[in-house]
Amino acid sequence: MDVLYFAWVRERIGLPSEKVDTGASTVAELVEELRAREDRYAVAFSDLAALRVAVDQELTDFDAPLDGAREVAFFPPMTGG
Amino acid sequence: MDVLYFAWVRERIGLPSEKVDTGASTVAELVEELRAREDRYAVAFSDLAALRVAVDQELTDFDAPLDGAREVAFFPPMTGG
Amino acid sequence: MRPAGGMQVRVQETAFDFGAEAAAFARNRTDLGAIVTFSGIVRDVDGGLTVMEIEHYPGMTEKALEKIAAEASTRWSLGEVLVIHRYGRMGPGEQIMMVATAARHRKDAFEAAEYLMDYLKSRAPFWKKEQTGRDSSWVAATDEDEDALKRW
Amino acid sequence: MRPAGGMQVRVQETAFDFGAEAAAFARNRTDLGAIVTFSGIVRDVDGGLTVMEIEHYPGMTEKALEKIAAEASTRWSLGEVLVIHRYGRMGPGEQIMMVATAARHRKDAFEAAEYLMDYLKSRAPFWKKEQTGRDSSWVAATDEDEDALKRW
Repeated sequence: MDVLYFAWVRERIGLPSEKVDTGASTVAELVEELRAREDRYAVAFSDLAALRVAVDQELTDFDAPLDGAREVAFFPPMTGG
Repeated sequence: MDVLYFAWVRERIGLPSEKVDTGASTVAELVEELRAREDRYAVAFSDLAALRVAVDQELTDFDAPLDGAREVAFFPPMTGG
Repeated sequence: MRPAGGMQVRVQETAFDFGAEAAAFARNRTDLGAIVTFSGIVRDVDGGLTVMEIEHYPGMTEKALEKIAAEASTRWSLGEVLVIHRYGRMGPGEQIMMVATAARHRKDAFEAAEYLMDYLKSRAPFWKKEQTGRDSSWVAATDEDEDALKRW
Repeated sequence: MRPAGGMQVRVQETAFDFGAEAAAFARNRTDLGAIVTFSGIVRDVDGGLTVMEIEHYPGMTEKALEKIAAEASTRWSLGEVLVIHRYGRMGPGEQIMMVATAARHRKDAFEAAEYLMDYLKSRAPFWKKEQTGRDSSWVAATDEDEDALKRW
């Protein structure tokens, strides 16, 4: 699965994207796995209220299931316009 | 005093403006004087609810006093934009 | 840069260049993040309109528009305001008028532009006459337009 | 003329010509009387901003904007909709984005433009970073922008 990071999430983790092998069945489970990896992940994911998530390029929430998902992206609240 | 007519008021009366000698103290009194003149005035002023008035280029109502007024204009509701 | 806020009202018979006006509006301001424009076009719903003729009240028109623009500047935090309104004859698709507002925040720019349009529609001395083939008729004011003023 | 209603979304790094876009928008339509544009400018309130950098999510950005524009076309009677949004680096005073709406009636054009802006602000994947001298910081989303969605 491709995991993408944008804005300060990307900067904290130090990567724009990476391939992740995961058995996580929800976004929240994937977050737990990532948090356990390294400090930089733990820091980036320390406050989920400050984060947004998209699964296969659709905004969703942290309870969303991951079955069949090809791409998960984490980023801060958007500031377009 | 200059009396001006716009849009269909101008067309019904047949004049864009005229000098009027009047002792009318309000717009309503001026309207009564004009109505009494000729049919075309009576027709143009038959329904005051369909008319608007400006005294010295400020929108006002038919009760407005005329003392010192130099210019009174009658016209239908405006349709700008 | 923050030049003093500008308010410009133009009443003219000649066509104006909407693109050029929109591009030039507030272009020397880097402190204003939000620009809204509205433009009104001669509309030909049924395909029969030949000419739209707009009559106005020279002298009063400018004063009325300036008063409306000044009131908008009082109610909202605006950096710049522009109102252009034509009179005379124009064909389907031609621009009748435009307003533009520039503000720091989009809410101010949007609300002020809507306010300008609502007042301009019903309180500035313009009257539209539509010619369709040989017939011509004055456009009637609508209750809807009068009601639009109530929200302000 | 009444061509089929058009919806256009463009996400690009290069600058766009706001005046030319505004002038060209819905110009082949004589059935639409009301055109509203909004443009967002890189704002430099304190005079210290050197660069604004906008990151986005290629692929998702276009989809999100098309979904917002399609939803606006469902809610209001619109003839044409245009959304242009830049990403990358830009300086103070440069245009970041624009939306334009064309409708028969001004209320539809205004409301749809405000809806597009409210959703685009908080639901399209763009992130702004401001550079002031040597410091740079991500622009924080505001409660106000999130609250703006509640009215729709």
